[in-house]
Amino acid sequence: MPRLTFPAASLPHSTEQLRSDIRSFLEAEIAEGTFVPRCDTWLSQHDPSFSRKLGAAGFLGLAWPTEYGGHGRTPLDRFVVVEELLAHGAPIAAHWVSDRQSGPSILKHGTEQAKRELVPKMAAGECYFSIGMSEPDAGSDLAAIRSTATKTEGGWLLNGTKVWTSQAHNNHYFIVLVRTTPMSDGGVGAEGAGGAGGAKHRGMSQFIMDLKAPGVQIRPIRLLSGHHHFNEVVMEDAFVPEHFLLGSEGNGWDQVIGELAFERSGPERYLSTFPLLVALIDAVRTEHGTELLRGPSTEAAAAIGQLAARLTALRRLCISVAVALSNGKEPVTEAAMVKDMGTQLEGEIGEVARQLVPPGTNPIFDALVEDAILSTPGFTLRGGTNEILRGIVARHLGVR
Amino acid sequence: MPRLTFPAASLPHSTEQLRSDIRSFLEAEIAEGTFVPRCDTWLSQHDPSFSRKLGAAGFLGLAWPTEYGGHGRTPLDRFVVVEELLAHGAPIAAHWVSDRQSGPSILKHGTEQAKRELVPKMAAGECYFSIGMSEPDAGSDLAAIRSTATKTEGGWLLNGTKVWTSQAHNNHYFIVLVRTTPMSDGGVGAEGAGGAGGAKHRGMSQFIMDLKAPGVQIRPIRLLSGHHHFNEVVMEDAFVPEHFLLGSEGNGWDQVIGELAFERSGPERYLSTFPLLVALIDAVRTEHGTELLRGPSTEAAAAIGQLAARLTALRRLCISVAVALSNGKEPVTEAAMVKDMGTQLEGEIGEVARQLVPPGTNPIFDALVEDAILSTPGFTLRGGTNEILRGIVARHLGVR
Amino acid sequence: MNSPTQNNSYARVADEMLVDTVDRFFAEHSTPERIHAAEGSMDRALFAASVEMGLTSIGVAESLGGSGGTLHDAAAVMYATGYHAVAAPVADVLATALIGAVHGMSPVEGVTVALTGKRVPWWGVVDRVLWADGSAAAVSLDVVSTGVNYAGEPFGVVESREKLAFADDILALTRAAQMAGALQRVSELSVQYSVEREQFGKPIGKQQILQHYLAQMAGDAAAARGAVDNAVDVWSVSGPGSWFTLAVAAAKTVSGRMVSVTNRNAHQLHGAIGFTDEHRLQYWTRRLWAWRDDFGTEVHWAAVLGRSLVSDGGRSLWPFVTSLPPALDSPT
Amino acid sequence: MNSPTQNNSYARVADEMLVDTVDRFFAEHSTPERIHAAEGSMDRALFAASVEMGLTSIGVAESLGGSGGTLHDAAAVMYATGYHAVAAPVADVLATALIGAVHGMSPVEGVTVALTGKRVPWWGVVDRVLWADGSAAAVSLDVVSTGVNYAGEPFGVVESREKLAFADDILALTRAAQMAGALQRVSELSVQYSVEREQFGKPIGKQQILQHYLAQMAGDAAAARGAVDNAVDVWSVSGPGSWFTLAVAAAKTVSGRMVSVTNRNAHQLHGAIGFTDEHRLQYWTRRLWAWRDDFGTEVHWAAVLGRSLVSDGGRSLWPFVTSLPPALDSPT
Repeated sequence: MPRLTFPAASLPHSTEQLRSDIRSFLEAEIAEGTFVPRCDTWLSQHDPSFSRKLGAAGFLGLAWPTEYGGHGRTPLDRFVVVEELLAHGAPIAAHWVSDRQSGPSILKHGTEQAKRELVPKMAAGECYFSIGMSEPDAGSDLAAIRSTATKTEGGWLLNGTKVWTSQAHNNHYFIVLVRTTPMSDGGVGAEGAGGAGGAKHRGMSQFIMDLKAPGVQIRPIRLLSGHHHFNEVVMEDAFVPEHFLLGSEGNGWDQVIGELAFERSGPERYLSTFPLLVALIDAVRTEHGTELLRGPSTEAAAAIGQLAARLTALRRLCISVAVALSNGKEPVTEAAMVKDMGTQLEGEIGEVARQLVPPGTNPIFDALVEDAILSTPGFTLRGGTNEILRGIVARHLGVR
Repeated sequence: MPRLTFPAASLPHSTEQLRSDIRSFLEAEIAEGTFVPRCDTWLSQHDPSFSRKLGAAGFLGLAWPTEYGGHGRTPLDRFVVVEELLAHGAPIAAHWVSDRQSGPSILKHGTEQAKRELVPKMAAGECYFSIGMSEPDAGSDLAAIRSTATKTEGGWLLNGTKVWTSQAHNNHYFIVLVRTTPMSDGGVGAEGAGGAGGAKHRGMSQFIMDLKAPGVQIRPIRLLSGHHHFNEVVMEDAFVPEHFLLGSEGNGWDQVIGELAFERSGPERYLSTFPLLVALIDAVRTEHGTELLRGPSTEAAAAIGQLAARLTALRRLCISVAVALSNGKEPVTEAAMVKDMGTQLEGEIGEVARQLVPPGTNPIFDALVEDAILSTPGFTLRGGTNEILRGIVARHLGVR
Repeated sequence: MNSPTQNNSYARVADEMLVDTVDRFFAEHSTPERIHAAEGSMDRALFAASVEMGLTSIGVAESLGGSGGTLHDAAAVMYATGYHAVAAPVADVLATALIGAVHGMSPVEGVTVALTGKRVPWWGVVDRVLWADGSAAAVSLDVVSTGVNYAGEPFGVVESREKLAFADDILALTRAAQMAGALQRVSELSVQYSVEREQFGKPIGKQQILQHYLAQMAGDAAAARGAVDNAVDVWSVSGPGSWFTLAVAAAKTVSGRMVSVTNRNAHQLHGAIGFTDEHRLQYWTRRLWAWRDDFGTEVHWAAVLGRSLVSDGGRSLWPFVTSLPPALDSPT
Repeated sequence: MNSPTQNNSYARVADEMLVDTVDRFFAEHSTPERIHAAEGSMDRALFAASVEMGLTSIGVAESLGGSGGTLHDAAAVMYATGYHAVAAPVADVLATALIGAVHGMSPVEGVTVALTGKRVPWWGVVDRVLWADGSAAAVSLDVVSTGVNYAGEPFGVVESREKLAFADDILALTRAAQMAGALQRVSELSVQYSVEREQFGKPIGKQQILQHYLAQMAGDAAAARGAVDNAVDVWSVSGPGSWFTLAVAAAKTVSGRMVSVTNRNAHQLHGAIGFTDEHRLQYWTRRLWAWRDDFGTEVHWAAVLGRSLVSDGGRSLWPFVTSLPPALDSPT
């Protein structure tokens, strides 16, 4: 019978000094007032000066080769730094995508020129990337994208519209997935939108596109919270030089799919509201005190305890996936499962918080709660909806 | 846009004296020790002497004509009596089915001889009925039943197996749905099991079968709780006299479907564990006292309060359905919705109870909790699974 | 607004013509564009027109200077402000008029709100405050801070003051009624989107899991409405009092509890587009998040009800449950 | 059972051969028929054979008279008793041996259980009791009452007595491990049934809503296992102590919380047949209901953890979370 497989795994002792270093760094920054811990900072808190500080302190590009400005450490070292950054609610949106996936992608698929030109700046926290995948009307069906690249002298001309491009208005580049062979070629039309075959996936390529290039227009997509993280990016004959083709022409789909397990399994899938849980514990402590008779009720203490307990269980599974990935395995189903459970948990924290500490008790706490609640719908949509994730698990279990 | 429609409705003042009467009756019986309030008594607590007492006191067959031993009152009068019986956890399984549906069914479809012979004894709480619908392998797909009736001198010979027949081992009769025209006739075979048409539903008839008749064998189906309420009933050339054909030959399916809204909308769909909620309140009271500082925590009080609040909301919807039914309407979707929400609520009560009062605190309370938890899986299966009910609602909303 | 029935009369449904009129009025004026434009403040034109129609004093006897009509009429207006996401304090001012009426006071002109604690909704647009001593003076409160709620509606925080009796109950019921309306609307928007939106070649509503979300939303909206109607029935039968308080507790609890699941599933079903400020869904979901917090959360009110039951013992539960809805002379 | 690793050694996984052997052993002997026959008592033959194999003292050093092996081996045995619904106190007696070993005591023969409070599991078949003073005398307790739990396993209620240190923790962890095993099995039984059972002409597993139930069950079982393994890691790294207690609290909380949804969805998916005593599903679901109550409910243990965090303040949360699982010399 097919099962989920989460081999027993822990982080190596070799990460502990690094954890201690980044933790001290963050505590010092908080003490100095560089930032106030917030929720969901990997999407929302874009702070180039903080990213540069991290880069200067050697906390970015950890697993990248030293010859490109990286630190030659392991993906698990990066895991430790990332979870510390998330847990402390640090403003990390600027370098987030470049550090998580664009850097590794360029190192893996990029031309030597692209690597030399970009990666050292990314590791320094000076060069930021966005993701150019989704398109209007394509929704969850990525195979339906319509943007194109056509050859021109010395490079490519890109046309089309990308949506949900986070921080495009603040970042330098995005890696954009487009068609280099039109959709109608090669008999694809015959299979149509409902076709089950992989034909629609052929003929896609990835490019590194300068977001400031002529022909690139960026328009905000504001969220219901009023926040502006996401953008629509319209490309009209926007030029990409030849050396910014990422990987082989036509291989874009496979490159993108390969990134997904990495994208889904990270600690950002259960730590988005962690700073609120920390604040909740302090708020309950302030309200009820800690003495036995005046302490929180059994029910209130249990509400906090169960969240903490589930976090520890999820973290173990998340580490198991991270170790598997770093060993070259592809735990796609397990990554989907962790993301499903993790995003539900991080959404629950906001609900528990407002139930235990009535709104109006503490304005600063209220603001954290509101931010969490307004952000929560995004947790279970971004990076594959939870319905899709459960479908992936069901398929693995053999019922779909 | 299609909506659920629950017109504003209350019970009439005319029911209030009756409520007061049955409540006094029940309180006196509890005081005398006739019964101890239990959960899920309409399925599990078969007590002929109590049913006869109720009959003698005029609380059964309330809405039936006086000429057949009934009391000529309204279905809403019956609603009041039934909810009082359920809320007080009285042992009502003996007469439950006869009072809820067999009596009305016989009065509507039965021969005069059947009415004269059976209904007065049913109203007196002396004659008990079971339901003979489900069959092995038919599951939720009632159209797949295989039992048959064939004509013989003076009546019919029935063959086949019925399952989930509650209290058949204790009751006198069951109303059984069988095929009077074989499944293969009339081109049904062509449509097959997957056919969408109504052909499979044709040729069914209902009979009143004496459960003590020769050729009827009753075997227990024990539940995981160890309880024996359900049975398998095997009929081998079991004879039913002509006058116990219920309704017209071939009309059985329509008759059965007509009963469903009645079966699904009653207060037994949210009150099965009500006696436990009463006990929970007392247990919390005993444990925490009532003084402000020693009283239950906000969270514990809220856990109780939200159950009570939802009960009041559900009761209103349930009354709305009951009033609509008594006005001759067929609120099939609304009845399904109430049953879905009600059965979830009655299942939650057991969980909340064990969370607020730790097991081991009070053995009598523990026994009530255990009974509720072991019974709970049945709540959302019997009378149409909640998945089927939500499908009914979705169809009504136009998405299915 | 000459309803034949009197305030606190024994009517159990709102006037059909009124319901229809209000529905059409808000449908016309409370458009996504105007809701959007009112963020951070209010739709002054819509408020003025509502006052003009008499909506802000429905259920207050004409002898007191109100519009007449029943409490069920008033609740129907509140429900409609939720169903249409009205970006103006129509329900709050109406509630304040009803609170005043309980104490024999006539409605006051303008945006007049009753004090119930530290947080004053609509602070930025409030003209007058209804005081515990019965006076309704122009605003002269010291504001500790101001802000906007989840829905972008302004509020102010003031030093806590003495409240008018039943102000809490009536305002909590008001929010419960608004939530019931909004829950119904979110349910309907979700059904509509599920029918219209196609993915992988078929309407998303064909997915069984989304069908279950939709069924649950529809049921939860109906339950919220039922709990509100129970409380309005009690108010109308016996006036404010401890029975009313517990019925309000049930109403605010039920409505408030439904918000988390309905909002979650509605947003899940709408996908990324419903998470943007350009989609109308959020005019309702954000109001639901705001309203469940106003005038006591669902936890607060559930605890009020729970404490009362624990204090009175298990035997008090069934009489409470069967007191809702109160019996009627003949079924409607 | 000559495992090369020692008790409390720094091993993070159970011996593969042991796991495989135990799995095949229980699969052969813990059959539905024998589970059924043992109701109200125990499967004596299975218990005797388990003792014979040394399963009831795994993780206790050979120098103390145990079977040797690691704590991870011991936890694997506990997990297997849950996965196979073993109708005998193998896990309880093993836990008692481990509790004794913490206090330097050798395992005692027969069914020996440690006192941890009022309720003594397996009362009807207990030979000896491990006392707080370290002695393990034949049973001579005054029994207040006896009964059977959800799973039909006997228990007795005694006057509360002094406990051995860490008995609570080790027994709670034992139940958590058993629950993790049972949750996994319920998940697998549900997948199997969903593939095999047809309704309306296709396997019920084709229904999206049931697919979601199955995905959730699989994930919950994995999370329960993860929380248990975290606690076993801590035990093995640092022995019993306050860190261990909190890790156990997390494990019993996570496992216990999963029971309600897994049992509900498994029964829902199996339909009426799974609700009968003839279907094997209930051998696991009833044990899950029993085990989540034993040695402290998930609410009790969550409150233990929550109180500790509140007492130490919000800053204590992250160090606690990152202490689980403890770091390792090299990743496995």
